[in-house]
Amino acid sequence: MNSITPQYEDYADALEMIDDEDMRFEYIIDVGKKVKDEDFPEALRIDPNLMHGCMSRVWLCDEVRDGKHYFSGFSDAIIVKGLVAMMAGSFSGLTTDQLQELTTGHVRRLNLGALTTQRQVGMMAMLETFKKFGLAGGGTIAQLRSDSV
Amino acid sequence: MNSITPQYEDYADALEMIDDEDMRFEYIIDVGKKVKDEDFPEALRIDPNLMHGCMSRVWLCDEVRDGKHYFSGFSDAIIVKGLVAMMAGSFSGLTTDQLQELTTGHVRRLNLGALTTQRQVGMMAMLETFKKFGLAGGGTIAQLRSDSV
Amino acid sequence: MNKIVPIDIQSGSNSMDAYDIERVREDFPILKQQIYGKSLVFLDSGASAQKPQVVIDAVHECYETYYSNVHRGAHFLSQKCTDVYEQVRGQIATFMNAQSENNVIFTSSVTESINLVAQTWGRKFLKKGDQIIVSEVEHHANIVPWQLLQDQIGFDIKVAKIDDQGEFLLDTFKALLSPKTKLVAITDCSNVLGTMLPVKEITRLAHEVGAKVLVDGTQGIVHNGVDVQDLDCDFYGFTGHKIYGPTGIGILYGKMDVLKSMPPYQGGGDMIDKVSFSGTTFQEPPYRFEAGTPPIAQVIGLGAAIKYVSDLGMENISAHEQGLLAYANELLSAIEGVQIIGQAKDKAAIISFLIEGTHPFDVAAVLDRQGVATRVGHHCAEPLMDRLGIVGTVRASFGLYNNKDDVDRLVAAIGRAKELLI
Amino acid sequence: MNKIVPIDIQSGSNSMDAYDIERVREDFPILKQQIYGKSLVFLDSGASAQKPQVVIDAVHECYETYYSNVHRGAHFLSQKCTDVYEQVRGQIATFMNAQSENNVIFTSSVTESINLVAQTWGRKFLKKGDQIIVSEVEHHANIVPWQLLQDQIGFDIKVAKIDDQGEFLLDTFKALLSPKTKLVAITDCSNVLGTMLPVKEITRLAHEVGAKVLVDGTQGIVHNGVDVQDLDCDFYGFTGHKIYGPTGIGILYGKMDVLKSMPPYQGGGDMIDKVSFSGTTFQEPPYRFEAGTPPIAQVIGLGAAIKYVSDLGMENISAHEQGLLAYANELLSAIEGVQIIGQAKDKAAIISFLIEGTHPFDVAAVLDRQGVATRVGHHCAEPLMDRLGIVGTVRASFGLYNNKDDVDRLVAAIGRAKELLI
Ligand SMILES: Cc1ncc(COP(=O)(O)O)c(C=O)c1O
Ligand SMILES: Cc1ncc(COP(=O)(O)O)c(C=O)c1O
Repeated sequence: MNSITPQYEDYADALEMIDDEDMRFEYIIDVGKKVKDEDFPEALRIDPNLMHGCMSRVWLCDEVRDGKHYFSGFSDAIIVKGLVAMMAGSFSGLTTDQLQELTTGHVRRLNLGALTTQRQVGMMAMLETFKKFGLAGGGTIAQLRSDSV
Repeated sequence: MNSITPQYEDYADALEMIDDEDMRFEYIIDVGKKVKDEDFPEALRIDPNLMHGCMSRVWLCDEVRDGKHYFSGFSDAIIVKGLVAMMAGSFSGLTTDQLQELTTGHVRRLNLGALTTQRQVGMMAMLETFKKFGLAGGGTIAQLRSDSV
Repeated sequence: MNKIVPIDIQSGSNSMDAYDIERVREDFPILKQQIYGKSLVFLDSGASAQKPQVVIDAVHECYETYYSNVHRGAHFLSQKCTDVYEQVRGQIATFMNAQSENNVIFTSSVTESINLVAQTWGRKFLKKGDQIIVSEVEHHANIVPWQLLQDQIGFDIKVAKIDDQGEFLLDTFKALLSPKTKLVAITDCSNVLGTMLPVKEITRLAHEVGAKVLVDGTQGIVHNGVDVQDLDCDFYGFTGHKIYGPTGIGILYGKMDVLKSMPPYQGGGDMIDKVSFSGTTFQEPPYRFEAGTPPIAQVIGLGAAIKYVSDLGMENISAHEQGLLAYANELLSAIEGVQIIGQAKDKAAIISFLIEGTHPFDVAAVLDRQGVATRVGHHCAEPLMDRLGIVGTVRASFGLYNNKDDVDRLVAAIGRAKELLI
Repeated sequence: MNKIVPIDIQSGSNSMDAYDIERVREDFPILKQQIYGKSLVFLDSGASAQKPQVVIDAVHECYETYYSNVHRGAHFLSQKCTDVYEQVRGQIATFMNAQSENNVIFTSSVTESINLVAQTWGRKFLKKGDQIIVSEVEHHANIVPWQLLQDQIGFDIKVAKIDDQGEFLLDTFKALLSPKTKLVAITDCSNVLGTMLPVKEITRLAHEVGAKVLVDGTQGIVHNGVDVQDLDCDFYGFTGHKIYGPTGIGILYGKMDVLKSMPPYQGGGDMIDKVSFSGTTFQEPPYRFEAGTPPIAQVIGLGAAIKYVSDLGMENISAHEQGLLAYANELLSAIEGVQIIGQAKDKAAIISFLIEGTHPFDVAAVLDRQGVATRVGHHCAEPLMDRLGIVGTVRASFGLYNNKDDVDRLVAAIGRAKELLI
């Protein structure tokens, strides 16, 4: 149940090996820095992809191929960009059913204690969004929002 | 400056001799009990004589004879009746000028520590009323109030 | 939660044995105070309760170790303080059995809670020609906000009656209800008489005619707890300082659909979504109703108070207090000249009384000098005084820390008052 | 009181020598906290200040030794608590140089103070067609209450401008004034930029056209004190928790004739003269505006805070902070890529900044991990952010307990942020 995707394992292992909170924090920054502008082109940074209620702006996309969900995301703040990259990478390539099995425990195993609670809450919200994408079979953030009304 | 009226001296001496707060408190009750209904007839217990802002009702009258002010008062609560009697007795027979010379110190010398601050404030308010009666050359509480507007 | 364990009046009280009152008293530092050289008998909890050490310490600890403004903070202390603060919302939701923590709004007092409902729900939904119902036993806090709103709008205020014992008259209440009734604003427990009102039945009846119900739970929740879902009221308010918490904090519970229908109350930081001079949008409940920096340390202190009473158990507290009430009632009834004001069947531990031939202010003053703290006056319920034809009462109100000794001291002090005053 | 002792920037600061900052720091227990294993550098006092031990102890002592509800109490504790509580009103009047303690109203926060004025004075005296003026630097607390009232009444809100340095433009303000102007609601110090506004001159000009003036003194009084009679404003509000006092307490000062002309705000206990269902009358100011049980312990805590800053001396505090501001300004200006937002000539000890090529949230997060607490975001001043064309700033705001070491730590942390983020 822990083994989700190879990417997830990589991140979890890497963070587990670091035993200093400051360095874990810096690891996330590094992940964020590695996300290039072209990985999530300007054309995608539009309101329909914008998540609501974050301190910095966060865009998320879901691409469905062969019934599997591939997430990608971006933010104007590096730390958030790093988190989005880790979350999107970790939970991409899963089917709707697999997504529904994810729990907050899976996020917690990523070992993000270096983050403020508010950020951790943000990660949980992101996980919920992934699951909703799963149930909706893709679409945009804006569509998810209007569905839930 | 301390010697105001014989009545005042009597009260001050009596209270000074009692060195127990509880007994001073009881002394005031005794003074209150000695005030008879007929000392301040029902006909005087009317709105124009009513002081404002007291927890129990207090009526005050000023009779001017030969340029001297003679106060009398009443209350529906015994303790307040005692206080009013002491205040009215202590400061009756004074001229307008003499009244204006009275200070809170004169009230404090009566040694009323057994009373709550609120009651002490009430006594100071009564003193102020006496002084106002002095300046107005008599009248009723209601008239004093409307003058000050 | 509301169930009161029956007690045996004859033998004093069984429940008091189970409830270790002497240990409980140890938790309240102020009870060690001397008043005029006598140990303090505090029978004024109905006005405001004393605080257990855990509440005092919670406030203390907040300021000394992790204090910061809450929400939107990117730094450690701000996060920590926000976490502790917000967790209280859930705790209070659990205590009241609210649907979720989002039904719980922090205010500065129950007075503000009721004014908030008047000026948001009331101002939006009440119109000229509508009627609202309050009762004869209401505290000014549940009368004046409606009168102020009435001045702005012009609806009618109907008054539900009590009988001479202080018992709520359900039938005459029923007769007041009509399709014009838009709101019933009523207390679950009279702060003067102790009468417990049948608010569940009142709510059911009010809902039948389509009226909303606001319950002023200020006294009720302290003595008996509450289950807002069982009660089914639309709003329930209470105040922190009477339930052993700090001053400066109140609670308003509301049903979510009702809260969502309401415009904001005060404007300021935190309650907004986006502010601009061309147009401002607001947050969802509960935040929409919480403008500006909230009473942070007071919320945290209230959390400690709610934990304290929950740990003791509301049923145990009720049972203990009912034992005291029965004991006090028995002893006071036996004193010649003492008239107990309010003799409803179902009462919280509040006894108002008068002594024949004395003024209540004199009585309270003598009691005070015996170290017995009671309240005297109209208790912010002047219409009730008018109804009863009295100027005021002396009120002994019991808290979870009172014991039989306190009752005995009260009885002795009443004896002294009779000696001195009659 | 507003006079700032000039300091010598070159040598650091003369005044800092006179003011024994290390002894002052001892008074604040929280400063001994470690954040992620580093000693705390608290640069978020603009959001809420830390509390000296005397404030914490005053609250503590109240609850432990003499707590009771205030006013109308006939018993010892109630009297004692009322005395201590009411004495604070006079103390605050003296601190602000108000005409008398009756000009001082206790509220729960400055947000409530401003909403109170809007919903009483504003609702009574503003009409459709009238204009009010606020400024571009206002905190949401001095914008949204007016917008909410505007929705009810329909007057116009004009906005006084600043220049790109954050300097208030007095001439353009003058141009906005007209006989239609009924109120100017303006802060004396921007919580984001630190800009001190010429509120005395603004008041004089506003009065010339017959407008009333409300000054949001939340930041100004903390850094420079106030003399409300010299200022001549009609209202002045501030909040307890930013001036080293407890949360849950705010102040509204008003001129007596203006206060007397205002209807009550909230309804409830204490603010009434006489309540009956046939008609209710109200108390005189300040009590008319204080409904329900007030924030008793918070008032008492605020009293201790006001005594604390008074004992230190507002001039000394100002001088100390100005020394720090100059020092920080010098060091930060020298860091490549750091852009200080707000360069007015007359500033309080608040520095907003951005680092080129970074997002402010990232900067604040890195600072936090170095133990340096700052605030990041729009600081409840979104219209100002829009005006400046930025999403937010990192804000370092200084209090009377900060020292040069704190500035050095900030500078080092900014260095680390640049290393990590760029
Ligand atoms: C200038 C200014 N006005 C008003 C406020 C609001 O203060 P409070 O949240 O305590 O009501 C603040 C603080 O956030 C402020 O800085
Ligand atoms: C029944 C009832 N409602 C409302 C209140 C008002 O509470 P507060 O003054 O804390 O707002 C009280 C207490 O005085 C009360 O007993």
